[in-house]
Amino acid sequence: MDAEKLGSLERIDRRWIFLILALVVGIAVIVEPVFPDRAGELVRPIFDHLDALPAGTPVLISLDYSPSSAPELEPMAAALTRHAMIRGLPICFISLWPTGNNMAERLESGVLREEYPAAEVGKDWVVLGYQAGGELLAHAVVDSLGARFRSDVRGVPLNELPALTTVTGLRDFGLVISLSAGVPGLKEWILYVGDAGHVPLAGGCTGVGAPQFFPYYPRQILGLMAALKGAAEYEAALSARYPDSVPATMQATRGMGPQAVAHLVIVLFIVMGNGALLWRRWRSGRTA
Amino acid sequence: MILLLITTVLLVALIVRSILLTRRGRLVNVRPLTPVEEMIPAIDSSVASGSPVLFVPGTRDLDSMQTVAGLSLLDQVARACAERGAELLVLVNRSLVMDEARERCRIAYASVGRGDDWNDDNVDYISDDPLGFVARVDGVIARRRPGACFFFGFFASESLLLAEGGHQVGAIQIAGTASAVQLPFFVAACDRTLMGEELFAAGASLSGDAALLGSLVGQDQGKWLVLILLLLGTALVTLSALGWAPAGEVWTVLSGLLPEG
Amino acid sequence: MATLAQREDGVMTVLAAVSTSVDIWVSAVLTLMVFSFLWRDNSFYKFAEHLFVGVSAAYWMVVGFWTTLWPRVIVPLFPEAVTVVRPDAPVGSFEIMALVPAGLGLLMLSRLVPRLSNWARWPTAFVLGTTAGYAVARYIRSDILYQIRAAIGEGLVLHDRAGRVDVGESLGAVILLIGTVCCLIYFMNTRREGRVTTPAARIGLMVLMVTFGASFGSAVMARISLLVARMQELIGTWLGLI
Amino acid sequence: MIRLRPQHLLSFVAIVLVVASFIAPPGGDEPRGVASLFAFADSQFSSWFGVLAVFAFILGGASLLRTHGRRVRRREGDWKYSIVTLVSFLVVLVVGLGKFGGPPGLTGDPFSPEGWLTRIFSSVLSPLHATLYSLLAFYVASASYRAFRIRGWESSVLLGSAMIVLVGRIPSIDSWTDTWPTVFGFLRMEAWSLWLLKVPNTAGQRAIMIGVALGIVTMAVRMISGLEKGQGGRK
Repeated sequence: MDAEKLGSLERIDRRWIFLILALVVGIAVIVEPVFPDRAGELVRPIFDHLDALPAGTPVLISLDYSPSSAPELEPMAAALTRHAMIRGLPICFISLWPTGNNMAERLESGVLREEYPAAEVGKDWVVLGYQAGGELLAHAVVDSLGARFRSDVRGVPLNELPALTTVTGLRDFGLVISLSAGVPGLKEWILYVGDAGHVPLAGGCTGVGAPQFFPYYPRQILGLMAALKGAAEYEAALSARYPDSVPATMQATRGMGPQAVAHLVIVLFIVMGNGALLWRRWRSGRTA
Repeated sequence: MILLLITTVLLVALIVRSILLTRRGRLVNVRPLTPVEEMIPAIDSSVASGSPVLFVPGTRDLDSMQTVAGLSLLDQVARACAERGAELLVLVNRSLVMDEARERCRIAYASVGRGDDWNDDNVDYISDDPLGFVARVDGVIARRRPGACFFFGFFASESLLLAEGGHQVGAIQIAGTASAVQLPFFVAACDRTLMGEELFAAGASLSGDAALLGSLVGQDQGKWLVLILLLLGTALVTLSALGWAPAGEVWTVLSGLLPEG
Repeated sequence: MATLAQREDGVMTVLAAVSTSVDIWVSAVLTLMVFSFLWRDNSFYKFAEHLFVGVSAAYWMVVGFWTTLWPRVIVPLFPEAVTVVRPDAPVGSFEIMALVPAGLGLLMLSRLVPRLSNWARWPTAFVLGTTAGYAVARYIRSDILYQIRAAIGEGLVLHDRAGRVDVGESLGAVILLIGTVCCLIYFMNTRREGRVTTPAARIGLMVLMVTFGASFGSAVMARISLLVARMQELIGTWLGLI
Repeated sequence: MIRLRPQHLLSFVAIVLVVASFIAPPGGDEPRGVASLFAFADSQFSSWFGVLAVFAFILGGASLLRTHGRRVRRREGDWKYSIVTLVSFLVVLVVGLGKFGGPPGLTGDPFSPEGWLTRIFSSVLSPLHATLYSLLAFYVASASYRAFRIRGWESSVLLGSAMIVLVGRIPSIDSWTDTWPTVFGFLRMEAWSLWLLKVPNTAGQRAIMIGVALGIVTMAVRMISGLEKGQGGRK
């Protein structure tokens, strides 16, 4: 190819980028390609921790998000729920966000009742739901769940819930996980529960929120699921370990298809621009 | 609380002291800010090509210090535009900011004796909705083709939407924001970017006013204080972790004074 | 003939999947109008833009009226007004303090009368005063002192869970501290050339560039998610192709 | 006798609030005497700002109507589109203030699910929001193509760190680098991407935050002392 043509790759009309990106994402949305993944350094510890808990140990999941951030965080909640059900770990859902009850309902109808018809509310999972107070709530329940929660969302008192018979405070849970879309969220759990209460803690967060949580790994949180990719990695670990007990391709893995091709397109354009730049430099170096 | 009080008093005292010293004639040597230095040439080139200058003072209301910093840069930009006869378009998304921006432009134009050239309609209120606002600004950029775009103040995801709009028409773009999340987008898409605290220093730097520049010296002294506190604290904690008990005791006292969370 | 019938049948099945809801059509058409701006400015985009401005400006004004002006000014000053919205609500008492913001607001409106417009400087002076006043202690507390505390953390020698010195993490802590200090030095307003400060500022700028690159790269995923959601809406909900 | 100027009000209000943050801190004891006055200022001033901003809507609305009204009257360029703005603005204003479509009369929630305002929000405003946001996906692509170049060392560093994080987010590639022989273990995408976000990124963000706070305090001092020249001619 002659130099001039290659040089034009350095400054292509950005509308070509737009067009190619739109086409590629559009096609990926229809075709839903699946890219195999594996649990990485940040996600693996959460999976392994949950996988090693003795059956019957309750885990606490705090659904600190709302419908607008659900596309990124709900797949994490679903994957954790499936894992806990397979392992026979009772789950306790709470939330620092007013929208949390609604998010728990979506999990109950979408995952729990759908895929695990034998599981019973109260015994295999409980929804304590939202309580006002934000970080103060997290702080208050470290020693005693009963300090702020009297009953679950259906009104059943805590001492009548079989799932929580072994639980007084947060230290009695095998793991506490905050799926966090903002404030209050994972940061508050780290400061008030993980650091101050010495409770094993893990988290999930959105792509935009992720950079602020990396410093806490691995000393203050044992793992972190960041954005859709984190959820997809957890799903990958789950289907590798229990291929027969979970759906073949889950939510996040499906959503990663368009993501992966879009990232690839962006990376290729950057490489192309730099390649053309280097080529031009090399050529002008030779002629000079 | 005590440490907060001490820090506040100390910082304010340092800044005021520097302002007073500079007023009495102490010379200050302030680092030149490249984005600020390129603002006037950008206005000149707009004048040469007969295109307007666009200014956006962020997308927050007057309760954000970043908006105030953006407006203090508007003072200077408006003066420069008035002197050179450039057409200045200010697009805002808050009514209070609109009022304040008009007032400032009026004063700036009057201060260079061009008060009659100013028309309040050049400051246009669009919509409180940041995205509705951006939709209009991008439209205005595409149609009016400004030669220079200035984005100074708080921006959320609007940053890249604005900067790419301006790039499309080939405007010289100079931006500034203190919001750390949005800086990467401005740095990538604009010609020059005031990063973080530079936004607050830019107005002083552009005005060249001795007292204002003096305040920047005080700010630096405050920063040295921060650095000392940071290094001292780290040293104490590290020594105590290595088993030197006295360091631990000093740190316990000191950390008790620092606010939690 | 059969082929034609088959084809018609095919067209019908495709059409049957397309949404019939007016709201979904409005939303899909507006989406396409905005996307058309990526090609270039055109009359479809102009329409969407002007609609967006009109609707959103009015929407936020309505929100401001019902959530702020009504409960904080109108009801405290005219207690009976509460029954307009909630007929069964108890009527409260007149609150004299609500006169202050109302008065400031009216001064603001003096801008509409050219002769009185200088009065509007008072409410803006009040606003700028609150902005400056709140900022001082708030930023010193949460952004200076708290960040110093977070930066000190657990010092430079870090141990892993088993209590051994974690070399990798400790090295990271040292680099983190050096990076923070260098960035702070880079931003110094009165930078003198020096054996320490000049290279420190250079390192600081490099750390900043790494920061920006990494956050840019990390934000791409969130931005693509938004596009995917839009595409799903168009292709799935509207055209029914998924 | 000093003539009172708006600058005096600015300084007075600001100083009251600074003092209030020390003698009536949030979450402290119930303040008494003079302290309660400061506590009152601290809690009320920001809500007064909210009220003022709503009053200012009248100025903004008037400006909007005037700008577009003039364009229509004078048949300036694109005047037909100004009709769209004017009509939609007035319609939404009337629908919203009159609480059309919801409970009878002016009673009930202005944002009730059956109200027209809610419908306008969900079928007009929210798709426009979402679409404008999604333009960002295209713009990150074009901006990164343009900016991430091996030009100076600054932009090369920017390019390098962005590429590592970007490639680290592509599922199959990052897991492929895991399988590389141990000699190349240091090249693992994930480890690099994690380290970049954890160490230099935190350092940069932290320094920016501390610096910005110092800049803000300095600016506040300049405002209070009346050194900031503009401030609406309050000198």
